[in-house]
Amino acid sequence: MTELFLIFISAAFVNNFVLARFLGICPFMGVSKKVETALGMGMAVTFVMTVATVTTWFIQYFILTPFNIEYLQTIAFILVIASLVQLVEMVIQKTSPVLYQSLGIFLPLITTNCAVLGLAVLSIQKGYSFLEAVVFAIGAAAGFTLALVLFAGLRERVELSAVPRAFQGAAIGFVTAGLLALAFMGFAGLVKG
Amino acid sequence: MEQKLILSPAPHLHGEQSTEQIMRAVIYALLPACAVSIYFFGLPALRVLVLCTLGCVLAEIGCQKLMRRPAAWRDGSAALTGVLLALNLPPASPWWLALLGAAVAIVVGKQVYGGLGHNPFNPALVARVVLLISFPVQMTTWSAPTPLGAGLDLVTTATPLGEAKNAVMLSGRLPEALQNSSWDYFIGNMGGCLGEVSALALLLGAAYLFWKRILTWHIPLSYLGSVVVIAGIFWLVDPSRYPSPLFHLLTGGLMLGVFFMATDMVTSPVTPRGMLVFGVGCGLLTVLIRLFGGYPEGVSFAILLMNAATPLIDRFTRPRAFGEAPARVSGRQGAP
Amino acid sequence: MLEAILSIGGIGLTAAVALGLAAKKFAVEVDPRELAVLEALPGANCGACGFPGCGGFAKALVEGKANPNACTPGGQATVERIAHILGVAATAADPQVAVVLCQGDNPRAALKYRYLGMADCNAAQRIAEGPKQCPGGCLGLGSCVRACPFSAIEITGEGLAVISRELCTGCTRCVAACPRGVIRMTPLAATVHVLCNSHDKGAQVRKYCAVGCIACHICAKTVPGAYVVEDFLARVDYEHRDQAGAAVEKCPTHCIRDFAQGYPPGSSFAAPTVPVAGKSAA
Amino acid sequence: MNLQDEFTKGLWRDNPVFKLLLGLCPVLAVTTSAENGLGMGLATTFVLLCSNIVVSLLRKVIPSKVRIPSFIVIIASFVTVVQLTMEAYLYDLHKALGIFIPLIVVNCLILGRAEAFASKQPLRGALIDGLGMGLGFTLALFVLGGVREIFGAGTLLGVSLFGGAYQPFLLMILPPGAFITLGFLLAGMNRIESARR
Amino acid sequence: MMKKLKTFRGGLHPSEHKEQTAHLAIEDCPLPEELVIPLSQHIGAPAEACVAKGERVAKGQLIGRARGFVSVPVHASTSGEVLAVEARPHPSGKLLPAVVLRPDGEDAWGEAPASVADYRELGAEELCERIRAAGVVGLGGAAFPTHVKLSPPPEKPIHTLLINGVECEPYLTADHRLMLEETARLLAGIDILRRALGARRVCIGIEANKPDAIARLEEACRGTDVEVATLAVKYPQGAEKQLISALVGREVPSGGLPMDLGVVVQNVGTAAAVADAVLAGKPLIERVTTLTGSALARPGNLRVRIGTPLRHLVAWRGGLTGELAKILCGGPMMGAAQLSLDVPVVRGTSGVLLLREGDVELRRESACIRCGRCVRACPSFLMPTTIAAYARLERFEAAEQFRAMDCIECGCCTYICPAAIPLVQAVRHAKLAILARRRKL
Repeated sequence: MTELFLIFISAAFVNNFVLARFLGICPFMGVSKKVETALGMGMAVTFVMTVATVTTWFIQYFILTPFNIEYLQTIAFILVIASLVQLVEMVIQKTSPVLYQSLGIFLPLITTNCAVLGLAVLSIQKGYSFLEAVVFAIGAAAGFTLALVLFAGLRERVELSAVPRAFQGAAIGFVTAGLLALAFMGFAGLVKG
Repeated sequence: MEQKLILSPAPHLHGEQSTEQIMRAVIYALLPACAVSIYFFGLPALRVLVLCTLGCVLAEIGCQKLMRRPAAWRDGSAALTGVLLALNLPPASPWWLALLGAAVAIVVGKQVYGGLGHNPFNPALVARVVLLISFPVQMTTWSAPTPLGAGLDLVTTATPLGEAKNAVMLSGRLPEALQNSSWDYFIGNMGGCLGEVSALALLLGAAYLFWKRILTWHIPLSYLGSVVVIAGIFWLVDPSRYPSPLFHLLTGGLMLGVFFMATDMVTSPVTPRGMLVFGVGCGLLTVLIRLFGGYPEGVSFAILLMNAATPLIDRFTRPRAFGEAPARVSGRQGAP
Repeated sequence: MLEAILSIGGIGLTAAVALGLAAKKFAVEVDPRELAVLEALPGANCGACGFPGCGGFAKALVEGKANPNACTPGGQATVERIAHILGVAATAADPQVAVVLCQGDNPRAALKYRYLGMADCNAAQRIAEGPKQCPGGCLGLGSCVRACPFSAIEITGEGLAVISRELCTGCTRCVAACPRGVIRMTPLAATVHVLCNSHDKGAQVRKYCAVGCIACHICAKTVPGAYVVEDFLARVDYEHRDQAGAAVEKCPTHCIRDFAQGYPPGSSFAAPTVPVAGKSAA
Repeated sequence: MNLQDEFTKGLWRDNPVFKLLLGLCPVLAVTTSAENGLGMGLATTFVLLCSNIVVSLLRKVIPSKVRIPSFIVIIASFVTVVQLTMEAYLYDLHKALGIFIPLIVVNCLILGRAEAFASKQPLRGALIDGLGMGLGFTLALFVLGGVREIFGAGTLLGVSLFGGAYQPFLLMILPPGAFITLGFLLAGMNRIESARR
Repeated sequence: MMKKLKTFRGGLHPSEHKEQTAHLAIEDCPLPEELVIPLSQHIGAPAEACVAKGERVAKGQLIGRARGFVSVPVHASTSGEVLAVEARPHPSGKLLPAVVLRPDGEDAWGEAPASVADYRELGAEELCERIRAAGVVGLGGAAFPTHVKLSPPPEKPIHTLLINGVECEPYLTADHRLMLEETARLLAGIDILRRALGARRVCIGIEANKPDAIARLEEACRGTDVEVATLAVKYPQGAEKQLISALVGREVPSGGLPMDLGVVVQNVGTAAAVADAVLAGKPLIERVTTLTGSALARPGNLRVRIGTPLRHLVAWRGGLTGELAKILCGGPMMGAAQLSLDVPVVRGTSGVLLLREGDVELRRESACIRCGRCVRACPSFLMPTTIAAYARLERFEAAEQFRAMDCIECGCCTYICPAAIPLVQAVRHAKLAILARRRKL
């Protein structure tokens, strides 16, 4: 139990996917202009990350490892994730327009989100058990969402500021992300390793 | 030609306190703490104070020149950042550390956002944390306090928090002696950053700010309260491992953080309810980082993290407007 | 090797079949324009536009909630393609640009009072109808600058709005933003304009503005047909814009300007090359 | 279209990192030193070039409905090639770049170029575009890595620059430094750009 | 220990500046050379002129007909000749149609005003009609037609009548003097209003800084069921919703009206005007106003004919004492700056302030330091700085979501702002844009 809790804390705060591991930077910079959108994206990412980790875990341990073709991991994973996301999107779009508006529209963006693939690869690399992998995924997604929403709030505020012309746009976004990462360094050492 | 009449929108009367006056008052409020640090650490402390303040003001002027914006250093905010930064540095800081800190505070912490009022993070804390993670050795070399001592004392010591953390890590127990020096901690007879040492001097300054109505009770009370409660819970669980709330209150940068950094108006929420949330969050994070984190002191990180959350806190603590039906508040909050 | 091919092929096949079935079963009607726009987008799904992926952006574009130029990876080519699909391109035979019909900056036009307040023309206009004595003159507080999505407007150091003829796309937002109606849409090909918006009588205009139109009719007499004087204000009849240039030198208050010769004083915009080549092709 | 233009646009005008802001994860993650940046940049360039070529060649064969998955498979194959090659011959670099090598597959720069350019252009254009964009990407990574290494470690490509007395500014090679440095580089670019205009 | 005074949440206490005029009895201002009587002196449709140039009119004669329900007629303030019906400077800052009148000096009523033997015999509708015909509007400053407030829809019965004697605006003392000097007329007006509404509870709210007026009214109300409530000295205690909050303890719903709570608020000056209208049949042709400020030689509380140009008032009070920098109509917190002394006193002119350069705030605005003072001071519990920031960026939907429309424009936020940001102006900017957009939809 403690072990799982520590995995969660580590993935969410200490080694935050965006701010410490640099995974998922594109959506982090792109979908953080408004807090509402950021929240929707966060939920969608949480969903996809969990599903993708589960699926790829099975692919790894039931197909790749038995057949000794771990070197095809990248191709297999991206294929599975991409199809999975597209499948989920289609289903949601048809079955629940409400859910689609709040969650589904973010799905295409997630296909090429390196956080999802990165997470799948990392949880294999770390040799996590199935349960650990799931907790790892949820923790990572929670950390991603937290960083994204905090960042969106900051950006909404920065948008009201008199930022010098040269820094307007992406530049001030990166500086702000840097300062957020700086603050997150305070979590260092909460979990060893 | 006769002078034209002035037409402006209502109201045509204004309160007395201006931004400059607020900044000046906060600097005055920090003077007792500066004095105590010079008393205990001598000329090196004075040197750090002067370098940081000058560095900040010069960096501010430079940035404004570069951006071709009107010079606004006279509003006193840069000088205030300088003093706060100095109070967050060890007395033995080398000259380049102080100047680099000043530059980071003003350039990265403040001017890239457009200057006073626009920075989401407290500039002095940004600089302190940047220095702390970049130069861990210089930032944790503490001089021993020598009242009215002359010159730089080469005797180094540890901060009570650092000592506590080390002891717990090595032996799993707190040293007895640490808990029994409250009076020394209160007046500032311990190792630490310039402004971390004397709770008394800081309280004096805070009292002045309360009297001037610059501080409101919300953040200080909720911050201190949550530190006492959370630290208290741990202490009650295992007093041999977790220090008492009083120890938490009097050591490290807590007093400085509570009254002068967390209450920085620019980077904390504007709504009273938001301020309470902010204070409680700071308290919680401070204790957690102190007890379980990699750094012995968590005040700077806690405040920075809560700075990051400030825009969200403001959004979700928007007061219920006059006559607004209570049920509708939560559903219709925030910007699109 | 065989296992590799089989398993990857298997995964691919499963995925393809599932997707194919899903596409049939869960098909959703989509606006054809949305599909066309989606086609035109780079498809990187990078999110730089602030919308959830290219699909979200395409939807927003079709609904008119987004600007085509929000797509950074696409570059100018994409913007043009989208504009073409959405039909917002300057398809008119006679492209228009906005012009500020005023030259009365602070040294030239008198103030009515000292204004202290929000730097916004609409806000200032509500206080005794604006701080300028001229009822139609540019207030120079930048409401049009903020309204312009293309950064085509600047306020000179002396407080006069000037619109770049190259950057202006003719979207008319500044016209709607100006409380004094001093910005007008004019044909891009017309470079000569009477830069005044005061309908006061000549004698009155002289009192408050050094470069206002005093309705002396000299322009109309110099080039009959190219100028119309109505309500004490001359304006160029853009049907006959080609001849209007002849009167520029004749105007006693110098309120007729040929933009081909440069922008009003104080502007940082370089003198335009006129008519801007290729502009109408966009 | 002018081929020279196609090539140089990736270096400055449409630089994938500084202008298009594409593929940022590796840009920030691996640029702790100039060498890592260079290695990552070249690996990406290789994949980009190869996938551009293949996509361009197959552009008439692949049905548009399944083009994205097909592109991904093509890219993933080349990534696997790079991954295995590096593991075999450049083990240290492979270790330093870590997870970001497989992640080249989801670098939106590559998919973006395939979709926006290569799938609509004949081979020659796609090749030049891939090369230009790839080198622009490499250049950006090298610059960012260089700056971070110089200040953060006092060295460039492992060569000590300031002598022993230099106190390395560790921030620069830590995660926050990556963001902040990129932010300042972008601001610098904007400044140069606006000065030119 | 003093009893805690009733009040509302938020607000502040600006320096009062009332000592110059608080002790000065009301004086009658002589007739000017020329009266400029605007046809729009109230909220609602402007009146329509019904006299022509050259016509002779008697005092109290109808010169502008009301147009529609939310509108009131305009009357001649004295007898004389109509010089013109044309656009003239108006306190709103615009040129608006006005009847220009040259007094003949006789100041003669047309038909002698019809007095009523006993108003208690008249029905509510009859009372209301007399008040409307006399052109009575709210004299506190907003100038909302009184008869409209007296005609609530049947499903919203009125049980409480609040009389606003707060006068929380700095400098102004006209209501204060009126309460002291014309207590009987005031109470008669209150009784009429109460009958017209059928209100059970009547309460007069007065700020604690007018102890003499409180004592006088308590004395006069002894034995009746009219309450006199002492309120804390705090601005904007006199704002309608804040007064209700203090005296009734309930908040008027957002977007609603006091009548939603069964409450009507009337100013003391209005009550006095109602008494004139019903008891003496006199239309609203004069009002009490405070003329004060550092640039004026002899400040005072004056009874002024509607339409008297400020220039005449100033001349009569001994002229200016220094260079005039700002002219205000109304109080300094909500009043409007004027372009010249040519504007006339209108029904809503509760005071006229003439300020010298040294007394005018000239601070340039600087960036918001997010001190939160505006949030704490706002009596509508808004976040003025946030709304203003959005307003500047023209993000009006966001401003609306932060409830810009609930702003009462009292000016507390701007008063307290250390950065001298024109917050109210920005919020108002947003409000007008939101309204414009709502109209479009």
